[in-house]
Amino acid sequence: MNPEIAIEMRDITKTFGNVVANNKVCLDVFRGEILALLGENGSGKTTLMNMLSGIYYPDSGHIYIGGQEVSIRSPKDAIELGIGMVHQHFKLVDNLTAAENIILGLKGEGRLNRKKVAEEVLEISRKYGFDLNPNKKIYDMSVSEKQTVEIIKVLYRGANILILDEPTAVLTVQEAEKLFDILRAMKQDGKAIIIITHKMNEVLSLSDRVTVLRKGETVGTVVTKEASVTSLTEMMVGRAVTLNIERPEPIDPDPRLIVNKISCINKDGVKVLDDVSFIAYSGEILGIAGISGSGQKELLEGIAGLVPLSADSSITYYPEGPDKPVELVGKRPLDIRKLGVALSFVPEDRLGMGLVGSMDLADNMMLRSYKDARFFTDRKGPRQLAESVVRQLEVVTPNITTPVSRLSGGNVQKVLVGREIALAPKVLMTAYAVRGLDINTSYTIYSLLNEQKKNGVAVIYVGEDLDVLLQLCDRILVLCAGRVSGILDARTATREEIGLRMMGAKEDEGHE
Amino acid sequence: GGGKDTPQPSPTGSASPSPSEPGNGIAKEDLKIGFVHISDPSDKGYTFNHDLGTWKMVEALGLSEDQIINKYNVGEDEGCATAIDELIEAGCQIIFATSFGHGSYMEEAAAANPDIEFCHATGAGAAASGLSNFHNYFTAIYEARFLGGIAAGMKLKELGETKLGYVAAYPYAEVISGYTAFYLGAKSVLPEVTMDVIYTNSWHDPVLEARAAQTLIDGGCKVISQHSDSTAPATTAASNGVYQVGYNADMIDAAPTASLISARSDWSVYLIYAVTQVINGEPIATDWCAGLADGAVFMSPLNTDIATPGTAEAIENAEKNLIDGNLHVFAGPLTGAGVTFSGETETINIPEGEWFEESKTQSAPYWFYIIEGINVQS
Amino acid sequence: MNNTRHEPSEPFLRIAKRGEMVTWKTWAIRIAAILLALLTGAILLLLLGHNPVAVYLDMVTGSVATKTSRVATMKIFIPLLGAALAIAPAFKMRFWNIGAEGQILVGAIAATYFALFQYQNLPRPLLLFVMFLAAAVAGGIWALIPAFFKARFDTNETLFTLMLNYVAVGIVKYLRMGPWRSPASAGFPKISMIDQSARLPLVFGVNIGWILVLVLAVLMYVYIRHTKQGYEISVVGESVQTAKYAGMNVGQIIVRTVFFSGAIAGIVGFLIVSGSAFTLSDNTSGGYGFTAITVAWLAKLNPMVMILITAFLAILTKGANTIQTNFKIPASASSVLIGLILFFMLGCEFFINYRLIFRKGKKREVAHL
Amino acid sequence: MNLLNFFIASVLSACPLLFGTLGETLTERSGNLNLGVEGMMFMGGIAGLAGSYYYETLVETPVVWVSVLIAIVCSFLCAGFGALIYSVLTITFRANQNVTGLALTIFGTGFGNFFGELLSNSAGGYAAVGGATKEAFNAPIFPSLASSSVIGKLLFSYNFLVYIAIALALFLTYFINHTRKGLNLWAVGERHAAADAAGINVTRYKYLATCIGGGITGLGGMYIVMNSASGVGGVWVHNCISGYGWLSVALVIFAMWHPSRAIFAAFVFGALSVARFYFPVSFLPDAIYEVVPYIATVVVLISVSVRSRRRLQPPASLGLAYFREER
Ligand SMILES: Nc1ncnc2c1ncn2[C@@H]1O[C@H](COP(=O)(O)OP(=O)(O)OP(=O)(O)O)[C@@H](O)[C@H]1O
Ligand SMILES: Nc1ncnc2c1ncn2[C@@H]1O[C@H](COP(=O)(O)OP(=O)(O)OP(=O)(O)O)[C@@H](O)[C@H]1O
Ligand SMILES: [Mg+2]
Ligand SMILES: [Mg+2]
Repeated sequence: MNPEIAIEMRDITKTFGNVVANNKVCLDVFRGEILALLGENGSGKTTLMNMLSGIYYPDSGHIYIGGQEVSIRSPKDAIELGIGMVHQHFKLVDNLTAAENIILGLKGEGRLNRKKVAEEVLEISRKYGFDLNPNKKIYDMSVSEKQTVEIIKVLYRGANILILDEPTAVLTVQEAEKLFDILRAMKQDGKAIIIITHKMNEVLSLSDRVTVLRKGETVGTVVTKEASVTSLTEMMVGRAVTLNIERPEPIDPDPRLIVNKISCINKDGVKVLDDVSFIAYSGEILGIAGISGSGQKELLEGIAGLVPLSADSSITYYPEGPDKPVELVGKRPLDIRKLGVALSFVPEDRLGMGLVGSMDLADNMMLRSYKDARFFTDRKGPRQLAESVVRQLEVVTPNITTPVSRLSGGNVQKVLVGREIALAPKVLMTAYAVRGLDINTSYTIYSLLNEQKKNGVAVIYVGEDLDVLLQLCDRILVLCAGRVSGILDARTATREEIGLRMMGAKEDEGHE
Repeated sequence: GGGKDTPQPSPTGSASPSPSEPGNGIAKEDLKIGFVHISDPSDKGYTFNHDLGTWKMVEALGLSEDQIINKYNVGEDEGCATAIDELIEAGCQIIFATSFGHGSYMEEAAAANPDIEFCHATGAGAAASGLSNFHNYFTAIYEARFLGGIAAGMKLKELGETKLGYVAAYPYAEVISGYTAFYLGAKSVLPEVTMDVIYTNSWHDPVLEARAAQTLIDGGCKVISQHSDSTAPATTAASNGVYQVGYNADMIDAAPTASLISARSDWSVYLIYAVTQVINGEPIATDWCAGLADGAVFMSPLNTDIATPGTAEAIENAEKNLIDGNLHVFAGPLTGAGVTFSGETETINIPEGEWFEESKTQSAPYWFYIIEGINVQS
Repeated sequence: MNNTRHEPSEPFLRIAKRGEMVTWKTWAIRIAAILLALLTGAILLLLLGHNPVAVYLDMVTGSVATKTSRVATMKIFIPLLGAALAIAPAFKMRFWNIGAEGQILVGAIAATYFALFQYQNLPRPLLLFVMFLAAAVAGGIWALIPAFFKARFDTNETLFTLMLNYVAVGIVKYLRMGPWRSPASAGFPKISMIDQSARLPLVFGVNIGWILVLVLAVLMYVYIRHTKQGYEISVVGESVQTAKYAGMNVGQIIVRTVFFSGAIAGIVGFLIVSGSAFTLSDNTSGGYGFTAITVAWLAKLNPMVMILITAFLAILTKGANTIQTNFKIPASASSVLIGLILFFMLGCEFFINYRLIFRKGKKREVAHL
Repeated sequence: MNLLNFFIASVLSACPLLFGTLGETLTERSGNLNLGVEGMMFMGGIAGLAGSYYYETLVETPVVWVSVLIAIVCSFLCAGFGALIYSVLTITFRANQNVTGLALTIFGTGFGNFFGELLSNSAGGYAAVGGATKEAFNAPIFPSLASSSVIGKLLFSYNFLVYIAIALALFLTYFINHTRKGLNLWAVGERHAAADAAGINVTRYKYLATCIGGGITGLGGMYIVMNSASGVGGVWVHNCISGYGWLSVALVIFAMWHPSRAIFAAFVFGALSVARFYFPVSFLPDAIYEVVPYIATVVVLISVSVRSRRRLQPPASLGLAYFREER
């Protein structure tokens, strides 16, 4: 037995009904190492990790921790074995504070000394360089704060095997960097870390080795130093793929949407959009960059009529050409959509909005089209659409009558994005369209967006990855704390410049 | 005597003008008798008591048990029509229904099945219906309540108190007649007695009955009685150290330190009468009511451990006088007022030496006046 | 210590989700569950000193063998199915309407009003139609009260509707003891029987309500499955967020659906008054509003399955009633029996959706070594 | 005097509701919505009576406190058994909670009445517990304090169960808010998956909370059977529980899932339910007076939701079944 080995998984098989999620999967992790787990959406990564953390129980196979065969029957067993997992969908109790969540389920004196617990939590978060208010309720927290709580929860339990399932999917670049520093420190501590991510740059910069899954089976493990984006992608997909984003020149760009001085105050009375103005042209992709929570969501929702805008705002929309303007502010969301303004918003909580988890793919497709029916619904159209989305985006699902909630995180996303793009709109707004998508699918989405662009659609693309924004978009609008801090030509702009504007370190006086 | 000037069927039930055709009787062995009960004997109250009468009748007439078909737990709703239909289908020649609310369904069945006799307890619709096979029956339970009142009055006197309490179901004649009789019984031995009455608006709601009883006791009532089905008033009395007079069942088991005596009906008297009439092919009275004289009402054993000495004798004496006609329950002087069915207030003033004839014009009671000394809440 | 705990011992018993089960198997399991329940009931009956076979046979014959019993069973079937159908759209929307009892009563009050006081003024078909309409509107409006607050303030509807049941009973009591007390009842607080002309006509010996509820079941099936509004109901039920995102007017959908639900409950009230009870009383709703919840859930809100389950429960209820008479089994014992059967029916769904995996013998030996 | 009596009567009739509410609060805190309270109260009621009754008939010289203790234990266990059936069906078998609760109500009501009748029949009339036992369930436990002054009467005129109920409410408040196990329970009710991932044995917590909660509601049933001021006084009466279980379910929401608020909620309901006896209003028909508590609940419900606050929400996973492998 190798004394350094932390985890060995041998021939692990797990099925859900007729779906074989893992088929004789093998995986090893050593102490003091970061292993990246890579695979297309639905390839079984989360499933495999869930078996380590006691959420699922394998149908067959063996798991060895520190060289000893174990049976992990529940998360409790996993915790006792020193395994901690930060799940893709956080497992936190909204109504409790950070500290309460962290000590949940732990032994200790029967009486709960909240003050003492908070201090302990504070101490451990300082030790690892986190910034956390232990008395803050989860429902008041941002995504990254929640993730911090999850990580501290794991550390507090003294885990020496740490599993993170797509931890950076919803983090800003800066937040992700901070996280990686912490992970590297933990690695130095001798902990074994498994990280699932779809972002190749992260895989390459962070991990020591990479294990690749495809369709529920192990393809192999490689040392990161010897791997490249192309080689890994090829392993994942099983064939050579080209990873190029094309950027055709816009054809006959006309102003489609003139956004003039829109402002928005949210429920808590905070001004989340402040005097935002810009023009979106047909046949063009307008990128929107910004630290998450800078007003992207409100901007898109404001245009879509989902949140109220201040009275002096105006959004002029030219569906047919310059002579037929329509004012969108004050219109109902439905009317706006009927005019051809489509919003595809991939929320942080994928199933919370946009899709109905317990409904099948076809019925979810209907969410957009059902209004066109007079009284009886037509299921034929949605069914065809579902089929085509499944085909085009390679959604991993047994069939189109499977409830969406059963799909893997990335596949849920594909269903959503696929449906929105299929609306053939005049303005297509997408937010975080590739969040949680594997690299192959991400590129499919990019080319779908380009296709829309070619058809003369004005595309508004809110993204997180600056490199993608720079490669895909024609212009990039940078938001900072609800204000426009610049609108740049994507062909000439640099990462650095965008970064500075995002942080508010640089700002144009007047724009356009 | 007092009373109203209306055709007077004899209280013991000799037939009124045009009851069912005196046809051929039915052989005893061929007889099938149906019962529609509002609950089942486990209520240990009204249905229990009526059921006792059934079995007493079976024994008295030498019938066999399987000639009786009981429909238990039949509500005052469409279930009643079903139950009656099923009894008809099963071949019953005579059907009894025990609850007031069964009456309207029974009346409709009677109209549709002229060959079958229908007898309805507590109801008052038979005469008005004009149907010869639809009958009402009830007992002169007010006589027994009067006797119960004597036990209560003597107890109060012994305690040096003057206030009675009464848990009553609904504000209508059957109930009002009952508590007035009870009050008058007490008054006959304790002239200065007064009585508080609280309605529960339900025949059977133990907790409500207990609360009503508790309220009465809190209000200073030292002896209470009830026209409601459960023993809750009795046990409430017991835990407050006051006394109680029961109804429908001997409640001494439930509250040995409080329950003095109970007023009860013996329904077998009527059942034997009615079934015998059918056997003989004789008509059944449209309205039937009988009391102490015929044994249709009686007192349960006196709780001698707690009753005031002399109570047994006083009751026995009064009973004799009631039977002999020397004593009348609703005897003057009495003044009071009641609200008629049509909503007008009607007063009554019975002078000394006269009396009101209860249950004479119809089997169900019709005394609905609240007399002086009785204090109805709300 | 810790080591022994983590010996590679598979849990003795664990549960895993099944794939789709073929239909005949699911029904086999359900039937097996009912048989098991009857078996358990049989033990109870044996303890009571009865022959279970005889009792069960009597339950069946007592509910379907004769015309009267069939009619009686139908009298249970009609309102029960109606109430289950009433509940369906609301439940589909996750609006926990446990106030069907109250809505039935209020519908019954409205229908009774016309039956008692307007029957002379209207020709029979019109009278019946007015009663029907009034009941539907009244039931709907009664349900609107909690719906409005739900839509506006997200007020908890479970409790709200439950409370309104008591209020509806209070209103009936008030009418019964006060303004509507029958002049013919010698002062007894009871409402008169309604006029013949206000009663539903019979078809095959049963009031026409049975046709109405069956048609309603089909309509409801189509409504929930194949209409725009049905789809909206499902989405709102699953996720209000998503519904808003899809541009649905959630408040309006809630109000509309609950009104609809209440209106059907109100119609049930009309069917009871005009079809079988012929009068109004505190228990006109007869617990159907509650039992219907059981029906609706066991049927997974599928109106076609509801017909089956309602029929089963109606037979069971009527049968229980019959054995009370024939075997002197008290009503309480019948409730115990019905409770048991429900327990088994509820439990069996588990075996349709999940499978149990016992630890394999071989593994176990390994664990012992 | 009237006011004082009214207050006392209110407390006495609030007590069974308090037990019911506390038991159901504990249950719902674990995410289980058990609508079978009515049934469990019936089960607790009959078992308590039967336990006491048999003890007193079988033992030659029954000791009062033993009889009382047996009543408590039996009612707790029997109602807890009802809750166990519910737990097996909803927790292990993942059956729908609403329907299972309704079925439990049907079953428990039948169970109580059925065994009540058997018991009465075997007793040849009424199966009543002895006078001393009745006394124990009714008499103030601090008679000297109770008779001293108005305040004394206000505070000390109650039987021991009233104090137990209040102590239980305070204890549960402490348990939920200030202990680790309470926090864990809270988490289970809020989000099964989160609690599970934190290493809490969700199944065990749900079983325990539901069964103990059921047991506590059973004590409410026993109170109704044993007490006489707001119950039936130590004897089985057909259908005696009627409605109390449902009211308790309602009160849980009224109390917003907080045991300490339950004291107040139960008291208000108790007061409203006896008010018509102590303060008759001549122009208000009884039937309408009787519905005042229900209307009051509705009003409270609306006002609470209008100023909707985060802490006043039901446990977030109330009514949901949990299967770890389910997505
Ligand atoms: N609880 C479950 N029930 C049914 N099917 C499941 C369940 N969990 C996973 N699956 C199926 O197993 C397969 C693998 O899913 P898994 O979540 O492991 O994918 P993944 O590799 O994590 O994908 P992603 O990158 O999209 O998160 C998918 O087809 C999914 O639908
Ligand atoms: N003590 C009684 N005196 C006279 N009639 C009675 C008595 N008890 C019951 N009845 C008859 O039975 C009917 C009501 O009986 P019961 O108390 O069983 O039903 P309920 O209280 O109306 O029913 P529920 O408890 O289901 O509401 C009355 O209409 C009445 O005619
Ligand atoms: Mg995943
Ligand atoms: Mg998430």
